[in-house]
Amino acid sequence: MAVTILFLGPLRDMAGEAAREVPGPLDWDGLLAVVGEEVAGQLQEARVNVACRGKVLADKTALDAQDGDEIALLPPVSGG
Amino acid sequence: MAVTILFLGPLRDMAGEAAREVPGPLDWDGLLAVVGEEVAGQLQEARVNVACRGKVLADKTALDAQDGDEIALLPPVSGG
Amino acid sequence: MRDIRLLGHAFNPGMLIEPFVQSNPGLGGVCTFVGEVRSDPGVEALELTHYEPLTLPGMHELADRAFGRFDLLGLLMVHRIGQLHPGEPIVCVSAAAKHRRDAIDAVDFCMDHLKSAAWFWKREKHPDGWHWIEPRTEDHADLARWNN
Amino acid sequence: MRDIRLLGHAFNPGMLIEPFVQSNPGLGGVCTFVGEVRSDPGVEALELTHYEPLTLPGMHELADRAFGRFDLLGLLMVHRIGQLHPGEPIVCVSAAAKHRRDAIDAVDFCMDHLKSAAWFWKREKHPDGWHWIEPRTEDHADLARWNN
Repeated sequence: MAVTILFLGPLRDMAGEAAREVPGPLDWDGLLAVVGEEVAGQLQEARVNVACRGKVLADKTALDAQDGDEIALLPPVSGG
Repeated sequence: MAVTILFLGPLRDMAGEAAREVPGPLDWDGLLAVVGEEVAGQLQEARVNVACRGKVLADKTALDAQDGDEIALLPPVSGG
Repeated sequence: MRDIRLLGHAFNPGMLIEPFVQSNPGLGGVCTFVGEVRSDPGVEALELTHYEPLTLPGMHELADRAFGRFDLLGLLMVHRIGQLHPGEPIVCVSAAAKHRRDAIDAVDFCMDHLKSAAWFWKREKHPDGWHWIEPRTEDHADLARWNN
Repeated sequence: MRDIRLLGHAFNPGMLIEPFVQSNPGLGGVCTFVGEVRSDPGVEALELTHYEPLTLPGMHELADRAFGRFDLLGLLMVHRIGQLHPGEPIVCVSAAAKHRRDAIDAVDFCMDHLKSAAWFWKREKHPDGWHWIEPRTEDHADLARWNN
């Protein structure tokens, strides 16, 4: 068991992969440390959201992911 | 040859007929005199328009219809 | 592509919209409004009369204004006349544009004007006979939105 | 009648809209918007990715808000995912209501929210490779219209 981090949209290109598994638990500082400098820079922007267990976090810095959880990194959308 | 007066929409029921032919020329006072009291009352309301020769008159009291012309009396619309 | 028609017989909006969309290559969006005769209790039929020398030219003028005001590729505007039954389409307006805002706003604009400023008169057949329909106050308020 | 779908394959909007209209008896009007992949020079394909645990629930929440805000009989909201080619429909929103204003406004509302607040990411294939599409400033301005 581990925490799965999904890189959505343009963050996938930046990370060089669609997903990564890291050992849990994982908090905000832990997340910034494992995603690489460029993605970590994006994560610190207000327009980039983080979802955990299928819910967008109102305060992403309160991230508290356990083994088995899926974290999704959500850049600004361009749908429709 | 004569002037044809068309009664559109609810004015047709009020006039009791769809059209009437009257001798030309016909001006505003002449029109009010031939259409009957009830229709004449309606014509004096701003929301009722008059067309002559296929054009809505900007000033209906300036009506100047000649023999062969068609006058249309246009009550408020309810289309769409 | 402009397609403006008065129809004296029932029509299927899909049969008009599909060729309309095909005839506007390069579009980004199409907005369509179809108005139908509502199945209101007691309403057996609806009759739409018009004044032919004004109606179709008026719809063309409205189309000119829509093309002047919005960035459109195409405009379809079809209006029934004659006697209709509940569930039948009365009016169909479809606008094709590069961007959705122009398509949606053009349909909104044309519908508001067709409702209040086009030369149609409606009457409904109830069990006790025919009744003329008066213009609704909301329709005039809707129209006033475009006066700027 | 509510019909919310994500589709991974090409679709014909008419094939969805006709049964949708039939399934909302008593309607007075139906407004429909269909967005297509524009044939912009150099664009060979478009790819839409999404985050499945958020996308469909998000579209259902948007439908809830539309039903809460407008007097609707039915709402159809269909969005493509995957790879699309110019001319293919991306999105189709159709609203059935008693009165036209609710139908038109509901489509406008849903489109503005799907454009800016739904979990889709777009990239375009140009001759030199794939390019991500940034959100447009107009889309955010369009969305802000509903914050009252």
